[in-house]
This record gives sequence, structure tokens and C-alpha cells, in this order.
Amino acid sequence: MRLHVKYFARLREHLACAEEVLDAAQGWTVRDLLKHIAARGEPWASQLRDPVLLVAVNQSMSTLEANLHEGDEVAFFPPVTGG
Amino acid sequence: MRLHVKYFARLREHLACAEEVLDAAQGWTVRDLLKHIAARGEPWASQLRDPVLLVAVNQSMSTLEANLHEGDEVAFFPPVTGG
Amino acid sequence: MQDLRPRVRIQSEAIDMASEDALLATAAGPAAGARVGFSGQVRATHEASLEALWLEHYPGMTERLLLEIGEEAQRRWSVLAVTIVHRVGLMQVGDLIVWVGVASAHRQEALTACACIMDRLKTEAPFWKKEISSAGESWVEARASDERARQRWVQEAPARRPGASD
Amino acid sequence: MQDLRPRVRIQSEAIDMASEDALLATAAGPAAGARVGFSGQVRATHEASLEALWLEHYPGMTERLLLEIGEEAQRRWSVLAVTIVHRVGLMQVGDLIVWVGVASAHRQEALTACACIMDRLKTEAPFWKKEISSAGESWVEARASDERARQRWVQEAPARRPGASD
Repeated sequence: MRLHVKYFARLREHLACAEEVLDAAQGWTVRDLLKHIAARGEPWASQLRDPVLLVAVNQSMSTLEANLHEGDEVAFFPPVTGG
Repeated sequence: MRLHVKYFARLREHLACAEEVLDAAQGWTVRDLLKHIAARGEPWASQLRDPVLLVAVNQSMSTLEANLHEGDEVAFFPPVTGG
Repeated sequence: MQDLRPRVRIQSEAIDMASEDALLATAAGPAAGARVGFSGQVRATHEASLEALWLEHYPGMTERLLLEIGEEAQRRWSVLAVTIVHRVGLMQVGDLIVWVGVASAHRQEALTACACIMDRLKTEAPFWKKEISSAGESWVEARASDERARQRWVQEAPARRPGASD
Repeated sequence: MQDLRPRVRIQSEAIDMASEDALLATAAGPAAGARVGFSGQVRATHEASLEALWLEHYPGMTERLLLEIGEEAQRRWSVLAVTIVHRVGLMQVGDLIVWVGVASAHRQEALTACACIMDRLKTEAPFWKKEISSAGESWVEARASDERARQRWVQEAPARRPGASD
């Protein structure tokens, strides 16, 4: 299944990547996706291991246990600092 | 001693009096002044007996026990409703 | 900057909120990250069709009391600048009666100081409203909920000795 | 009137507070006795001379989340109208970053709803600030005090059953 993955702010800068499209196996959770991306080596490994990282699936906040589906938009970003 | 007495809002309307200058005896408290004015009969008596009435001496909120002095400005008014 | 006195205005002309807010921002300076503005306006009542509102005040005492309320709020929450503008005389539905502006470094101080100023203004400042409607004229009664709102701030404040004359 | 949706805007242009406030007043109608406006602006920092602020957001999710925050505040405090305008892109010291306006019949509802919206916006809406100063560029870190402020509203909310249809 195809996933649209986005990165924001500090994370986007360190990865030098704003978004990408990935092919994933059926039944993956957000945690499986995270492991898959981290396995690319640096800077991915250390950036995606950041414990304060937040994740949204289809523009709603999500946990690592959420199941992913065809066409989902998954975003990773640091704690927010607007307003 | 001379006192400047002011009445506001509902009280001013019912008394048909916005302000007056009164001669008072030395040593009077606000309560003495109030009794003196109420002794004029109606509408003064019932209007000044109103238990929610507030009093200010020289533009600061006061109690009935406060002592009055030459030239003091004494104001009587109903609870405030601004803002 | 914190030593700036509150700006207090009683006026019969319409309140120009935008220029009051600009003055507040200038007074507070570049350290002000937050600004809260409260606008109180003449609202339509359900009971009778309100045609106008008449607002009377005690000249002199009002200015003095609003300044005191503003200064105390400024000290208590270390806010950078305070503005209190109150209109008197004849007003229509939708007109601004009062505008209170507070500027501070962070948002909580400005929001709290603004709430406190309004609660004290409503219960302590010598203003009186009269409603003029199709059913006639009547002085607005004080609301018990306003007095309860004021008590929030009194209880937190240092206790005042009742001493001789309370 | 209470069914009016919150007005939510993300824009790179300067925020025109006066016209936003006028729109809010019109939307809320003549029953609105109180209006509270919160202005957050780029403030001068002491550490290094701040030259500019860069604000990035997550298009789509931001609008959706701000609408949700506004709608929940509207329901919870029965306020008449809510506006949330947030700027993104490059800003200077003194520029407005965010303006939140709330209109209600009485003042407490508007003040409380405005505080809640700002606390949630600061901790939940996907915006990120980068400070550009003489010392270089750096992403602003989240503040623990903002997270504590958010918790006030979560604890007070009615408990939600994880059950069937929530």
C-alpha cells in the first residue's frame, strides 16, 4: 500500500526532506513505518528516535500503535510552538 | 462646618436633587448626616433608609461611622451598574 | 516600562477601539508578547425592545477609582500597560460602553488582569445605567453574580483588618 | 446564532485586527454584550537581538484543528462567535502572530473561552517558530508551562466514555 509521509520544522531540516511516498506492507502500524524509515541509517535513525516526536495520521494526532491503510497521510514533527 | 452632599442615579431622581451644601455640627459622622437629611420627611426619609445605599466621603467609599470634617464631599448612591 | 500609569478615560464620544489598542501596544513596548482587549457593548434585551442606554457617573471619583483598579492590577500581575476607557451619556444597541486593554510579556497575566479589572469595575466604579425602552425608563439593578465575581479577587488579596470602622 | 461556525484563517499577510473584530461583532449579533480579543505578537528577546521570526505550519491539519478547538469552546461556554487568525511565514518584532476573538452575552464566558482556545492552540496546533537573530537561526523549544496550561481544560471536561459512538 502507498503512504504519503511528511516531515516538519526541525525534523524536515535535519532530514532534508519535506515529504515522500513509500510502499508499505499491508497491516503495518505507525511503529512499523518508523522502524522502516530509521533503518535507512543516519540522519534518519537518530532523528526518528527522538522521544518527543509527534505523529499525525490523516491530519489527526495518532499513537505508534495505529494501523495504517492505503493512501494514508502520515506526518512526523517536533512539539508545536505556535501562537 | 460646611459639607457638600451629592446624590446620584435613582436617588438623585427620586429626591429631585443632585447636590446641596449643608451646615453641620462639629463631630458629626456620616450616620448623623444621614439622620439629619432623613428628618426632612418624604421623599428623603424613605429614600435614605434604603439598606443598599452606598456612601463615599471625598470620593472614597466610606462607612456610616466615618467622621466628617469641614469641606468634606459626601455622596450617596445606589449599587453601581457600569461596564 | 512597568512604571507607566494606566491610561484612564471617561468620555461621551464613541470609543475608538483600534486606536486605543495601538496606543496600548506603543506604551507597552517590544517586550509585550500578549495583549488582551475586552469590549463591553450595549446588548439587545429580550424583555422589551431597548431603544437606548443612559449612563451616568460620579465625575472625579470614577477616574480616581479606575486608576486605582488599573494600578493594582498592574502591580499584582506585573503587566506592562493598562488602558480603561468608559463611555457615559446616551448610547444605542451595539455601541461600545467600555474597553479595557492589558499588555504583558505572556498571555496568562494579561488575561487574568483583564478579568480582575472588569470584575472590580462592574462592582466598584460609580457608574449607573438606565435602560430606555418601549416600556419606559428604568435603572438597571446590580447583579449578585457581579459581586460574587469581585469576591474572587478580594479573597486572594492580603487580608484587610476590619479595625474600628468596618 | 450559536450554530455559527468559528472563523479560522491561516495567512501570510499582516493580520488586520480592527476588521477582524468588526466581523466578529457582526457575526455575534446584538445579543453579544462582551467581546474579548487576544493578540499575540513577536516580542523582543533579551538573549540575542531578534531580527525576524519564521513560522511554519502543517497546511490542512492546522485549519482542521483550529476549527475543532473553536467549535469545542463555542459549545462548552455557549459563546456566540469565535475567530482564530494565525499568521505564517516571515515576521518582525511587533508583528501580530495570532488574534483570537470571542463574543458572548456576558463577560466570563468570553474570557474563559479565549483563555482555553489560546492554551490549546499553543500546545496542539501544528505551528513551529524559528528565531532568526544576530547569533543565527534556531527553532523555538516547547514550554512545559504551556502544557500545564492545557491540562487545566482537559481535567475539567466531562469524562468521555471510550465505548461505542464517541
